Amino acid sequence: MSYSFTLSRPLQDYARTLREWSTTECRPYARQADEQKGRPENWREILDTAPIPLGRADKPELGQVPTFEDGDWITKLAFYEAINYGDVWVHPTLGGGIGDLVVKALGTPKQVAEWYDPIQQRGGATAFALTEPGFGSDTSMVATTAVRDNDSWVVNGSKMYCTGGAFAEYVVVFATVDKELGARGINAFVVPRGTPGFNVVKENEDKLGIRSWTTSLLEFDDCAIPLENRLGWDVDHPENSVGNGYGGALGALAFNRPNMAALAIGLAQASIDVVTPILKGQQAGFTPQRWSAVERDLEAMNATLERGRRINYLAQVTVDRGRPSRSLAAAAKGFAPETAERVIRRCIELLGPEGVSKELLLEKWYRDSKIMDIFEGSGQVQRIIVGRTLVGGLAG
Amino acid sequence: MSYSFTLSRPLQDYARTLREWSTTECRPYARQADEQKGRPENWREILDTAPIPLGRADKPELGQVPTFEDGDWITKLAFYEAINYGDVWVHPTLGGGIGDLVVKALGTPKQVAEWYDPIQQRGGATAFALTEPGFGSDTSMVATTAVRDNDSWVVNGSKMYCTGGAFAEYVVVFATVDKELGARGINAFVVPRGTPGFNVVKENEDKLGIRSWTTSLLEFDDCAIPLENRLGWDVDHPENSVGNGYGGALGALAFNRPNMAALAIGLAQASIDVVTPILKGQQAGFTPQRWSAVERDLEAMNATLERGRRINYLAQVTVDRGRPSRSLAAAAKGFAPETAERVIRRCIELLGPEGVSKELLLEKWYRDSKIMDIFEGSGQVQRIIVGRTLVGGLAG
Amino acid sequence: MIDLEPDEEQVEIAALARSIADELVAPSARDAEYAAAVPDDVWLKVFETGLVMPVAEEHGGGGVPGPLALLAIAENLGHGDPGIASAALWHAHAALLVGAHGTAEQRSALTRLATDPGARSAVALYEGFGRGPAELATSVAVEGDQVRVRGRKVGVPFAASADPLVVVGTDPATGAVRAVVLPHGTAGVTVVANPGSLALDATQLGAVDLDVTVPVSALLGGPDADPAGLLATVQRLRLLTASTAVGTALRAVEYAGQYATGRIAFGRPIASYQGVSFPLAEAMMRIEAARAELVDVTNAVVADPGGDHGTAVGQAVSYALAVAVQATRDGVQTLGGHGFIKDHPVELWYRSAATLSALDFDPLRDPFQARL
Amino acid sequence: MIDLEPDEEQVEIAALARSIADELVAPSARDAEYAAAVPDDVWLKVFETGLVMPVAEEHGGGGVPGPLALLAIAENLGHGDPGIASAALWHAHAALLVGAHGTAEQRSALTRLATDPGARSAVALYEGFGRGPAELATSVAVEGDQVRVRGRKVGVPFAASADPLVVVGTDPATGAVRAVVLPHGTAGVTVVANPGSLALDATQLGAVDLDVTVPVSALLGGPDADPAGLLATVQRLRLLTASTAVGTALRAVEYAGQYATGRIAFGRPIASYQGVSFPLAEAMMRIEAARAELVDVTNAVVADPGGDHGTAVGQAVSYALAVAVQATRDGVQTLGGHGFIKDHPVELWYRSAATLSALDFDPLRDPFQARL
Repeated sequence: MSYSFTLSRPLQDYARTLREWSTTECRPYARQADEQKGRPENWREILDTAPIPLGRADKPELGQVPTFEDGDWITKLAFYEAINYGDVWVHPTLGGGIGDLVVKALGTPKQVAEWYDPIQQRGGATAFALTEPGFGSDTSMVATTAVRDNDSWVVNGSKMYCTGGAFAEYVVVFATVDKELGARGINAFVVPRGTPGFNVVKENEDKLGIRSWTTSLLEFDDCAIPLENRLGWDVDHPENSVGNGYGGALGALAFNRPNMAALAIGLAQASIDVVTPILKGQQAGFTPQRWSAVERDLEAMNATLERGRRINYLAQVTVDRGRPSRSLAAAAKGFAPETAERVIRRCIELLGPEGVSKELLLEKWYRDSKIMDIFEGSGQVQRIIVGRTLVGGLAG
Repeated sequence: MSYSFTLSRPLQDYARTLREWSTTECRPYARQADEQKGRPENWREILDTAPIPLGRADKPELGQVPTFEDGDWITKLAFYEAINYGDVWVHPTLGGGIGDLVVKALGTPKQVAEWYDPIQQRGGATAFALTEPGFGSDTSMVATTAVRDNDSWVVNGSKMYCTGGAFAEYVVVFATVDKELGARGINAFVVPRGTPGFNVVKENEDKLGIRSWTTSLLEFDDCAIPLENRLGWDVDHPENSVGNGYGGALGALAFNRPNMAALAIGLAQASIDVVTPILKGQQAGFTPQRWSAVERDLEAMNATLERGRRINYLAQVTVDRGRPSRSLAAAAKGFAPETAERVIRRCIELLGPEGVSKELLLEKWYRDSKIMDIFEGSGQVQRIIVGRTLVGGLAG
Repeated sequence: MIDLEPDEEQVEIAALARSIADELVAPSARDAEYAAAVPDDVWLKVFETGLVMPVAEEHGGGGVPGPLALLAIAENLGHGDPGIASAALWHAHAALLVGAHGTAEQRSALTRLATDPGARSAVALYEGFGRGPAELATSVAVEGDQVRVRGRKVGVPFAASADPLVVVGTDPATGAVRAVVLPHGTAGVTVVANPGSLALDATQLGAVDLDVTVPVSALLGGPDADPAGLLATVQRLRLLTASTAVGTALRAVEYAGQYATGRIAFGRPIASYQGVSFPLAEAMMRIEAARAELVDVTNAVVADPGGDHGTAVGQAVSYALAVAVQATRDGVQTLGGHGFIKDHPVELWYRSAATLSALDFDPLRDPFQARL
Repeated sequence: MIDLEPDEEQVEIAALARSIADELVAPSARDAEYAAAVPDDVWLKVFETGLVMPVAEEHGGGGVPGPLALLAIAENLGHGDPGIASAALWHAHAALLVGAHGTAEQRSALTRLATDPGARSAVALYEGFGRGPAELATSVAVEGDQVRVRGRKVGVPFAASADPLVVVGTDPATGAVRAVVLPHGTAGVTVVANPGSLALDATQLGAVDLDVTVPVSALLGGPDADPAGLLATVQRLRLLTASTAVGTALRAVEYAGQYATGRIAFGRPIASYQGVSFPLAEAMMRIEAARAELVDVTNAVVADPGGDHGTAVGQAVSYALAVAVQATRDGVQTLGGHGFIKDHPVELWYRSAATLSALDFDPLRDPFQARL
């Protein structure tokens, strides 16, 4: 078939194994992770039970996610959905954060050698701080400042939703060196933990869901860092500077959007698969008309998740082929997360009060799923991007 | 009951009689009116069969719509729904247009005496021309100009959707005397039929629906009218001018919006009432599960029309009480027309290909109904107005 | 005739409820959730207003507000906090049922509820499966001078402590609605422990398994109670709960609108984007529609308690809850990342509306549809 | 494995179909509607492309495009005009069925269809009532060496003129799908006159009452025809019609987007209002989803013709048509008053999508819901 939405058999097998493992070995810790607001303490041991390589940052020797002929970005979609199917706590434990990836993307060769390569070799946690209390989707509004004071950059400002910020070796902090320059004034700075003035206001924010994801509220109070910590900027040889790279770096993040949509699909599919057998066991309690309506709902929910998967595939195939489509990525992110919310809520409603009880994970997944239509560009932002294919820059 | 959505018995009886009459006597002409793009030639005779007073402009001696304790604006809602239940052709035949009402609203006493009073006494058709090809909802964009040339105003421009414009004795034309002034420069001018330069480009526009409503495309080409035809402006005694009154006049039109919502409800209820017995007769053709779904759809559609009626009542009670709410009027217009479209379409779908056939009126009502979410402020405009109750002037 | 002016009682009671909601209930919402109980001082103050203990004066209460006043109380308390509002109202429901349909002896027991702020009573109504009150599977069977009650109730407030627990079921002999008034500790009442819920923890929801045999005097209104009247009141309880959700929805939309006027993105307050303001405007329209429907259907039930209002009540409840779910969702969405953290109450309203929606859900009336 | 690159045939055929659609079909849309027939010269030119007469070369045709190429043809012609596209495609459907499942004798009759542009054939498939092809009530009963066909078909293209008319039904003895090939003028075929429809008049839709007895040789594929294969092809016909609607939806959204960039209101192009651009963006997302679903389900049907694809096809068709209905509606709404007059084609697409939606509608898969 020259035009097919069917995953290769090896990738199907990998994804199924991953899904079954995350369900069997990881899901039992889901409630605890939610209540304790962190990954289980024995997360390493849990991950060790995986029968397939997961691409763990903490144990690279266990192997990376295999390569499949479907393509790397398609593989990511299958991976994200399957691992999140168990629970949301699992996936963030695999990586050490993305601060080092930002260094790789924005840094000079020297900076990459200093902050990226070691993390690759020995592992380690890094973080990335962009969002502030004063803005979300409009990243040009960065209000955190970095002011040069002789041999230092002095950073001042607040950052929220900084994943792993409280524990990371260093946080890559986006700050403006000149507000007049707007987005062009925004630069990334490596701020090591322990730097005076780097304060963890809240180790883990109090959130509706994804409570096991440690997102920190940070404050930088006259936090002075060396000049060479400004990414992409060579203090001694300015001609070697690679520029702030800000736009491109954030642009590349756009292609992570379908992965986030896949997370949402994983939770929603898990919800359907949890309630379906329960409902079937309770069929006798429904009138025939209502049972028919229940069956129709289940059918419709499965069908709509399939739609979300297909848009994801359409989007990520373009990345694998080197012609990435921002609008398809946006369509993918615009479609599945909102749909997943509805699916999970409907699963809850079909079960009635049993559905909202903490006996089951549905209520947790309902809380977890809400962020997926918000982070990495809200549903509204995605619709702006998709709208541009029709009306150009007027969409906004 | 001190808080009740139930019409008084007399108004219920009046509305039921009106609905039955419009169904029995008027609906049989619906297809013809659509095809011939005009009211039936024997419309006067048809109206003569009404067992209740309709408030006809052509025969005021037959009586006005009675007064009910529910209030005049509530009465209008019941009236519009019931008369449109038969078909859309009926209601516009009752009035002679609204040009004279604009004269009443905007004119000086002398102008009212000249152009309003005679119409009241002897009847006659008048029209109102605001919309232009270049704008719809944004009435501040009036591009038709009126330039003073000695003893005349010289009007130039195009007007569309001018109901009865081709036949009216005069058309009240909105034109700007000074574009720099924006909305404040817009004035209304009485342009009598036969004035040189007043051209009927298209007697009745080719429309998706409401084809029996004669809406004309007009052109004014150096059309010179006397100075005293500018409403609200006293050429001899400027101190007696009452101002252009433009904003207020259009503001008052806002309270007609629930009436238009009632028209939409009338069509949608007629559609449900037409398909329900047909479907019941065909019940044996459906599987029990599908029949249950059909019944559910019918129940849901009736319920949603009831919701539309209640918002209409909420809105118009405020007018009857002298504290008119623009936002409730907008909510009413924002709710029912879009809902009515959906209801009529679903009625068609439930019948299948029989539903789209011209054997029935459903396909016509589907076409007719579309304008109701467009004219007198589109659904989007209504949402802007409702939004203002939450976010003030930022909604826009 | 159409008359949409609330009467003096409704206006006054609504205003009182709103002021209690704003000044007392709303500020205590988080505390009530963390404690899984309404704080004693808050309960006491709400109790003292008399708004949520509809007991006649002869039994020590402040009188029973009219049906529309009760709707207004539910909505306005829900505007403050759906958790505290539900706890207070669901306690009141038992008193409403007993006051309206109880025997003289049963009614005299209301004095305790009316005078002891420590009392907690509840009605065990819901069973899931989309069942309306006329379809309840819990059987209330008169066997000689005994009544046997068997079944499973879910979403029961104060499941472990309610005294009395009024259980609604149907008489297997006639199919008619019946209720029994069970004191706390009645043998055969088994509470299924609930580790907590998505929201409304202050109501202490739980499931209750029943296999109870009690004297016939426990039958609400006695063996000759009018089932139609009882059914009508039970339907009103559903409408009252839906009204709470409407109040919460309104609050969420107001809060989001307020936030949107101050929050800047891409150079403008986000309220100036129609992608932000339209969903809120849509919610306002639907809230008006939902509130009007609750009023209208309540009037219909009151005017003709013997009529069949199952469809109308089902539609009204289903619509109001769906509107609340969507409105509170759009409330969170408007705040974006801020909506997802507990610094703002929108996430609580989001959870609460979904919880209320799950209590009284009928798959026939609200089919799943992904957004088109 | 996932491979979303169309092959050369698909790309070329899609491009050809799009260019025909843009240059020939779209400009003739109004003429076709007024005449209630595709103008002869347009039909001839479309016919000459070979796109819509899928007949093997041995029978004088240009070959049968692959399943996905056919989907692309349907979508792209629908992008031009749904009326002309449907007329051409529904004529082609008879050839598809006969070519895939006919006896040698039946297939040899395709030469006429492949070479005579004046020929009109059709498949009588739909019956209303939400029935899928496996549930058809029209009976095709083999009685000795005769076949008796009884039933009522609705939404039959070229109802009065189709030659042949391929009637799809089920065998009352086995419940399996069967079809018969009826030449024009077969006794017992009664066409119910249709005074016209909401749209698609060029397809000359009508109802047909059947009480026909013909020799067993009229059975498509003969008495031993494989019902599973036939069912699979019939399912694909439904998907092709849905694909036409997706093409129309896309065109409507593109047209509305274009209009919105030029139209000014309140000082700005209306495209800059999210209340205008979001519904169009939403439509684009859903169109992507619908198209992908049609492709995926077509692949599944082709890969396993014996499988049960009723649910998947039903979902795909229902979703695509619902998306088209909403997208074309939003197209009209974007143009406002201009969308309501015939100076612009959006009103035609609005009517056409609703008409297609009514042909193949299942109340179980697309429950009514007022907007929330």
